[in-house]
Amino acid sequence: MAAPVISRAAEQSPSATQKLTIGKALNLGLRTAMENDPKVIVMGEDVGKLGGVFRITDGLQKDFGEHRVLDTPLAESGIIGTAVGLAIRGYRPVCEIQFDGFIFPGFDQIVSQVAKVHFRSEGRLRMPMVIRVPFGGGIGAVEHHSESPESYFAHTAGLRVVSCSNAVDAYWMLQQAIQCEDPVLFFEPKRYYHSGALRAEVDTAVTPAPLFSSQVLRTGNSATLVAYGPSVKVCLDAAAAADEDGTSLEVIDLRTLSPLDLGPVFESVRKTGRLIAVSEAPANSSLTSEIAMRVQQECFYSLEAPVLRVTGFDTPYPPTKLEEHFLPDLDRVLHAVDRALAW
Amino acid sequence: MAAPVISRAAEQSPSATQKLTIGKALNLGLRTAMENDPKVIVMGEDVGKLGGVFRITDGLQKDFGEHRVLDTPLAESGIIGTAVGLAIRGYRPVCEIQFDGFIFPGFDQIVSQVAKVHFRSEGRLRMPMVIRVPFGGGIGAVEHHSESPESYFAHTAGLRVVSCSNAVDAYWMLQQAIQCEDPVLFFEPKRYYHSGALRAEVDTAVTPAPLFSSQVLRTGNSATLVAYGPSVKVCLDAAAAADEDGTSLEVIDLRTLSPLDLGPVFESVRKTGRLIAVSEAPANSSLTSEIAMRVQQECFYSLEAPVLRVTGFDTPYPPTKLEEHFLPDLDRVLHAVDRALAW
Amino acid sequence: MPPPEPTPMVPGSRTAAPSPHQVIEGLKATDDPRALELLTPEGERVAHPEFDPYLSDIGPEELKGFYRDMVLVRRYDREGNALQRQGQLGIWVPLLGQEAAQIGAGRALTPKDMAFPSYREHGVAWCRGVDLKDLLGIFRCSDHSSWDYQEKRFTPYTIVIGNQVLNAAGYAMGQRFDGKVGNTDEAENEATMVFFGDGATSQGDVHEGFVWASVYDAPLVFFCQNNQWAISEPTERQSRLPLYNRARGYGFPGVRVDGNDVLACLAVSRWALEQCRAGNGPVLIEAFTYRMDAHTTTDDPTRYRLSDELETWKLKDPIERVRVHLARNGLADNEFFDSVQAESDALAEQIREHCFAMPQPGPERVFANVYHDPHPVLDAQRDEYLDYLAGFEEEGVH
Amino acid sequence: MPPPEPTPMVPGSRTAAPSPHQVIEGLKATDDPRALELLTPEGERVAHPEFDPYLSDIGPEELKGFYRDMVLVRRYDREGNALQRQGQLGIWVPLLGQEAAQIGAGRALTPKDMAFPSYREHGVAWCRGVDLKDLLGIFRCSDHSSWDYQEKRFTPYTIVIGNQVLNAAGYAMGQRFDGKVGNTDEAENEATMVFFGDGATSQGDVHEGFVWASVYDAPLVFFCQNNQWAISEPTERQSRLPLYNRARGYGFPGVRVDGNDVLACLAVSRWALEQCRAGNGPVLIEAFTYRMDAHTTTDDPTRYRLSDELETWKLKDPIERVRVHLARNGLADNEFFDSVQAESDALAEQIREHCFAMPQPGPERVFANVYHDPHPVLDAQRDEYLDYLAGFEEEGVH
Ligand SMILES: Cc1ncc(C[n+]2csc(CCOP(=O)(O)OP(=O)(O)O)c2C)c(N)n1
Ligand SMILES: Cc1ncc(C[n+]2csc(CCOP(=O)(O)OP(=O)(O)O)c2C)c(N)n1
Ligand SMILES: [Mg+2]
Ligand SMILES: [Mg+2]
Repeated sequence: MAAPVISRAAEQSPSATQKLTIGKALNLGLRTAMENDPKVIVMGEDVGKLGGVFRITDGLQKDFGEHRVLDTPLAESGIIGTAVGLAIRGYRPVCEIQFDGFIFPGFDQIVSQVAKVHFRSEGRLRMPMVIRVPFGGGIGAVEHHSESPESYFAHTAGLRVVSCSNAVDAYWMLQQAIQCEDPVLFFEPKRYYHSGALRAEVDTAVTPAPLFSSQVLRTGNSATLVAYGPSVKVCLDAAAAADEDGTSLEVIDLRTLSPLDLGPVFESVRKTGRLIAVSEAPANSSLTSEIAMRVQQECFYSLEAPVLRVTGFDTPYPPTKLEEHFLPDLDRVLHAVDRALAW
Repeated sequence: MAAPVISRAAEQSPSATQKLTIGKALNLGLRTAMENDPKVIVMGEDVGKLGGVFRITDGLQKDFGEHRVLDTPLAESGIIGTAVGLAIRGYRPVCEIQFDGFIFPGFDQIVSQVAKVHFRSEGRLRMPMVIRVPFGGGIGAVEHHSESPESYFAHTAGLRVVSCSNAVDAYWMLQQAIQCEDPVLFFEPKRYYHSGALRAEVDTAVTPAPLFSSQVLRTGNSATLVAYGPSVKVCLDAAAAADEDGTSLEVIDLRTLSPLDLGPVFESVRKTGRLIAVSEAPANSSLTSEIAMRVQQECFYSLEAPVLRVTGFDTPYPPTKLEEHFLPDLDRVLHAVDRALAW
Repeated sequence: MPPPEPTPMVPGSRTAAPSPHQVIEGLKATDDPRALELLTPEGERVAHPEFDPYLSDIGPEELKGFYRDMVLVRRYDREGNALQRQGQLGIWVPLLGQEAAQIGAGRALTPKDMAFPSYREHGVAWCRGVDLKDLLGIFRCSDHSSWDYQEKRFTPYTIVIGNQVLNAAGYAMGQRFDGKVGNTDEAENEATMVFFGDGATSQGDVHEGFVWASVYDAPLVFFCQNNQWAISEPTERQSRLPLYNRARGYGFPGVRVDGNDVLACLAVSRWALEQCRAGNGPVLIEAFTYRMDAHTTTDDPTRYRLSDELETWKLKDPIERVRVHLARNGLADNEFFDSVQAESDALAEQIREHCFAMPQPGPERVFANVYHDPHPVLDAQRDEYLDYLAGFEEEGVH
Repeated sequence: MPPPEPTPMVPGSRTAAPSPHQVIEGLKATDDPRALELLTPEGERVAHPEFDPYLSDIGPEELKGFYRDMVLVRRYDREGNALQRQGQLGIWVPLLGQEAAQIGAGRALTPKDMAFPSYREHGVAWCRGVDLKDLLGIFRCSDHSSWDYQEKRFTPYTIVIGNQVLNAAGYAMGQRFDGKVGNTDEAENEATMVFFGDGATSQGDVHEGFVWASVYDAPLVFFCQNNQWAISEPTERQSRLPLYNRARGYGFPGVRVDGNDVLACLAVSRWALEQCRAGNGPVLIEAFTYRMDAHTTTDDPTRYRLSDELETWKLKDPIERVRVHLARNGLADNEFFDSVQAESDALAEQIREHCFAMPQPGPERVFANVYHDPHPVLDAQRDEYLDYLAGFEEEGVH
């Protein structure tokens, strides 16, 4: 197995920063995890020679071989279900689901096995598995390629759910998820995989923030925006725009969707009195509902306006010529801020 | 096809009441729907000769034949997926999922087809299908037989979700769901199927309440309890107990979980200022989260305490020797009422 | 491969068909692993005692018709591909190389039959009378399918691999329950055909479709276009054996046909549909063909397959062999070929024009047709959003 | 049915095994639709040139051992059933009638092999050395499975039909990736066996397990106990053909064995495991048997099947034929039979005592082991709930 140049460099220099897109950071994170632990294997549709339809696994099969990067048959229940068995055997499978809308054939194995094996076995069997899901819209695709199914998994006890919004987190969170002894659903903001604008310096030598922690990305006093994955950029853009109008918004990147780490949100709301939760997912019975529920409970006397949401509508994802209407954007976020401030 | 005596009686007398358990009311509702419309067919595992493991379809195959009551092969995706095709053909399938925990192999067909066919086809194809799910705990069963998966479906745009809590609703809501042109997930409180205590007079000649409406079952001033399915009885019992202590609780049976009909809840909260949402499902990103979200938004200035919840924990359903801890009971509900009143 | 004698049967009766004997005969009939071929890549017509009767009505005019079908759908396909390259479509899913499989199968269907496509069946759509313009919306991402499914008897494209196989099995069960198989008046009978790829055969839903169709004797032809690739994965990633063998484990016939031979595809499809209409239950057809283009316009096949493979398959081109056959045997003259060419140019022009003229759907479409019956929560979301948009217009911001 | 010559192969190598020739030979080998029988219901030993070698080490002592196994697990089963009737267990899932299938398969496994049960495999559990007392918790509903899976190499019971088949396929892939097949030192080799029922064969997961195991040449024996019923549904609701045929569509051998014949089940299982260990990939065994009791204690089979059926199957009882064989051939005397009887009485007594003494788990178990790593949200829920309970205790209310 040829050691990849890119990370040899990382080994050599104690503080090695590289400018990476989210996609390349994920690739490097995977590669590093595979080098560090021979039990880490990657499996999914087209992850081998093709490197995945988004090229996140690019070059891995070439360097690690067909037994560590598996082009599986075309069936998601099979991918997840065999990964369960591989995990019982001592492997740490990293499964790629090609697009968000295709996780559902594997849903039963996730809910009935992945989430429950540890509990069922009283901890005697572990399920250290990562299920990577490119998610969200904005890529002008056909049906089933733009969905945000994370709330289904947040609602499922026994799973952990995270989402990265930038290259640094992409690199570190993926490795941390692979090291986690519990199963982690890892949601990746596919629309920004190859975004040059989101290219960032990734220091592969620092100690990263804990995986299951939220982070304040921008401080402010007027209102708080909380988001995850692709919506974080929308919020940051909105905050920048609001700033010009003299409104100072705090922006929190949730990062961990289950368990929720709402401490920073509570703290922020105690300061701003106003919260807007932003997500591309349909609103009904979702993560944003849960955030509102917990915030109204913990910050009851601090809230000066109800928690508001800017989300996808309670419709199937529309034909993508219409997705600009469906997706939360800067205008809708600022409109919600205005409503909150005017309450 | 022998016309069943029981409903011949119903036809003859304009106001025919019968004292029925929830299980028998469902059976009679199904039978009536099948008599009224030859396109209604029942399908599922063991629904034929056996009459279903809970006997809800008892006698139907005998009276309507093997082509209207189908003992299907053992696969839930197959049951739902073929029902989709039958619906396109003009049938109105009523699928039985044997237990809540076994709906997941059919999840993909529900989310990707059942929920989306109408939208995808711009209304040219309809999906008048009912998926009956015996749900919830309290029956001392083994794993996967006591779950409350309703939030997954409430979160899924394109579906409708309802739950009955008593025999009258069981009889009517099932027929209304079958008449609905959209797909309906129909959650039945299995632990009370055969409860003599919940036996009730069902008048088969009245005009029932609309399917997608919530109902105030008991009025009160101190706090509001909102629940659905098996938790309604817990709330009614709690309200009766509280009454003895001089606390007057309003109890609302949600009945429709998607779309939510929160009008009666808002009205009640404007009066009582306090709301406790009760459900057996794990709390995280669930229906009770959504209720809290919407109530804090609509009744922001009326709430005297945050919306509280009494729910199952965010764990897999435990071994049932422990289910008394997991399930909301009268004590936990009253404890929450106390907390709300003391806020 | 003699089609088993159809047994007259009580419509909808569970136990009448097929007899174990028929099942066994059906299995034996398909013991030959070579793909059935009736027109060689060199344009030679090969006689076949069992299947020729299924082509008894196919004269020069019909064959010219298939030629025209294939040329038009190929031209349509290339135009779609080009429109995507020009940024007019979000994506294109090419059928290049699969014209014979789709026209052979599609022309075997009668107006009463139902077809459930996957996402690459533009050729079948054409045979069903779907206006090819109406397919563009899917790829322009302005709709999810917009023809009249009941009139055309061709359901919306299905993208989640395998789902449509179960949906088709259910539909075919309905045909049986409605008494539309096994009638002595053959015009009364119906069948269903469902399309899927080689990769799809791994999905649980396809298996469950096999189970359901076989135990309910549903009149369903499983038409698997084995184009040898599932995106970057060759068929060996899905199966040890040729896929037509799958059927044998369930007790219904499976046949492999040269998917680049329109006559063989037609004959086998007609035979299979006849089996279905007679009440004998399902048949699996594996049309062995080749995906000559990328998986979709977002795919780059140079990453995973060698170009020689394509060169070999060009020699087996489905259209070329019909052209050679027509020309060599004096069944068509240059005038004919030119007129088809002209017709295809005109089609391409129409498609382009239509594409450029396609309107942007309005925001209310996001909320429309999620449900048939009223839905107050969604209606409120729509009203709120449209109000919000109206606010911009008033302010003149948008 | 000569086992194909195992080809020495590079451990873990994808392409080494099996050759197409081996696959085809394997398929041919199973062309006989009759179930393999080595010990008739009347206790006659039937010679079989290909399978007898797999029993060469089975003398009278071993046979007496199997008799004892079967008697003990049956007694255990009846005791479990009785305890349920007495309200000591929430439910019982009887194995009555399936003892030979489970002991034959279970005794074929070596300590290194892994077994993935469904929910009825108490006999297999016994063979894996699981203390039968440890199975009670599942049915008493005080735990979800509590033995040491890695030590016993027997995973938790799986209730969602079919799930474990894919899990087992993954495990077996791991065995292969670890180089545990095809080694010349046979002691290095491993295989996996997965148990499921006739009804389960309809599930997509079982199909996907067939696909995965076959394309990855995973050392996995699919052991299908066809007890002819899936609750109230006879096998005809799941398949037109005997289930062992399913394997042929995927290119691996499928064998039907008399599931009431412990010797045949042992021999076929050993052969199949040998195939797996040699690196030839999966084998399907259909053990044709009969569920002599209800599906579970909540079931009422009188609603859907006639009692004659049971009477017929009583004549094929798996234990009786071994008893007759041992007695007739003077291989065991009354003392032996009495001692097994006494042992089974003692087992039953132990089980009862254990059952009555089983402690009620504490409330913290609800929250324990949901996750391995810390989980603040759940920890907070636990603490809040335990505080709440403590409140009652302080008040003396509970
Ligand atoms: C459930 C699901 N998983 C993954 C995909 C992504 N995907 C689209 S097409 C395709 C390959 C399909 O191959 P095949 O069935 O051979 O059909 P072909 O595209 O070759 O016609 C994949 C993996 C999908 N659409 N659905
Ligand atoms: C996915 C799923 N659906 C339904 C059930 C309910 N159920 C439990 S056992 C059973 C029948 C299983 O039959 P078979 O596979 O033949 O095994 P057997 O019980 O006869 O051993 C059913 C339908 C389940 N456990 N899982
Ligand atoms: Mg293909
Ligand atoms: Mg069975």
